[in-house]
Amino acid sequence: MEKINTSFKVIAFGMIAEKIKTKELVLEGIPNTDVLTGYLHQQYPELQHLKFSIAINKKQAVGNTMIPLGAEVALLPPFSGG
Amino acid sequence: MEKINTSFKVIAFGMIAEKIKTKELVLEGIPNTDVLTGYLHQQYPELQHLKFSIAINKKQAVGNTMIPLGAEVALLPPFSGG
Amino acid sequence: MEHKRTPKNIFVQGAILPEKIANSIANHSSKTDIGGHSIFLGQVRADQKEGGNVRAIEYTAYEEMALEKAFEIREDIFTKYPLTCMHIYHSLGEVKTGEICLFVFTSSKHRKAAMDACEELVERIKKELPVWGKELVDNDTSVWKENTNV
Amino acid sequence: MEHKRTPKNIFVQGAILPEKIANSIANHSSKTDIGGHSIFLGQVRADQKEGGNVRAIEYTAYEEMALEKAFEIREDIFTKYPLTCMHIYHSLGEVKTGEICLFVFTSSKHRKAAMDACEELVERIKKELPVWGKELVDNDTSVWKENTNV
Repeated sequence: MEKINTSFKVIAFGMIAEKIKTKELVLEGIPNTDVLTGYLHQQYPELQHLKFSIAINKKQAVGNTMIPLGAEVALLPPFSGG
Repeated sequence: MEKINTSFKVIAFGMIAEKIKTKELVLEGIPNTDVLTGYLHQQYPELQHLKFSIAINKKQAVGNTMIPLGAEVALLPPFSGG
Repeated sequence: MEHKRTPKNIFVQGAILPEKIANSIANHSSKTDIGGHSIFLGQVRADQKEGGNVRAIEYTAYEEMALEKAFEIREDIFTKYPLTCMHIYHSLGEVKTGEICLFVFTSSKHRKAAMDACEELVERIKKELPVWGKELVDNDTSVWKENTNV
Repeated sequence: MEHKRTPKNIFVQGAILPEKIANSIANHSSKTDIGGHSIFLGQVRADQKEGGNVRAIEYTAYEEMALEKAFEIREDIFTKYPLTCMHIYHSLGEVKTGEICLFVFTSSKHRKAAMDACEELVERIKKELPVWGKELVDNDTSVWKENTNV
């Protein structure tokens, strides 16, 4: 039986990248954004106190959203451009 | 008995100056803006069909306004700056 | 208060050049409490008229009254909005199509005040300053300009 | 339609120079259907922070997403307002206090559309573009910037 590669890339920006001390993670076996948030809160307790949104393939996820195979997932702290 | 000089200067702008064919008039014995308007309408019938306001000493007159001695009176067509 | 409460000349002979606008912006780099600038520029359009297209607008003004009025408007806007700076420049004489005839510039700590003040300034300038534009048409006729509310 | 319906790069390394703004204005002199330009400029403030004053902001962005989003915003604004042109430039990297980090430029036949569109663009850029500013304080600490609604 072939094993499906369920890994995906997570890129972090701004204050989130600073807190988790990396700009990129590779995770696997995480089906949706709620599970991802739970995992991140557990791995990086500091993130529990920070607001961030999640983008999947460059679209902001609204509510709990499935993470497709090979997705590019991004962790976005509140925007502060301009 | 001394004669009081009641003359004042009237300056015209834009379309009004074009219609009356001068930028400056000297008038006398005209006590207020209603009389002035009547005089202008009679002297320059074309002005009857044009909108203009009157400024006395650089302030726009509202309603019938007295023309003080030696005033600078201006005939102002609708503004179109900018 | 960084602005001077004295009447300033707002009139410029002919078109307002982009370099003048760049210099005006650059002059504000030392004012490090400014967070936002709002600029409005009026540009002469080649509108179609009977017999041809507008090739230029010739501006005249009742200058002394316009300067008094501009001062009054400035004071009102400075009272109403927390601005750091405010500049108004209006052309006199001939300005060709595509050239700039009005330059209004407001600066504030935060963007909202700068934008709201700029918009109000432009409206008041168009409505209250004794300035007249005569549209010169390319067949040598002319039409007195009329301001609209848009 | 004079604008191109393809995503454009909006990012500029470092500060946006006044000369760039002047060139951008000058480039519109051939578009003689334009009557009004509205410009918003964001400038870096020397805000007081714990331990010092802001000396610069360092901007980072999720560039690909920001460009897609900027394109979407452009399309929305072009649909909503009768604009001739629209330009957005945002700095990346370090921009010192007093320098320009955002340049938004809208042009239309009449002033109201240009001004309203410019204001809406600025609000949407601040709210929707994945861009982050880190305020660098002169004692070598830093603070992540937070946008306000003013």
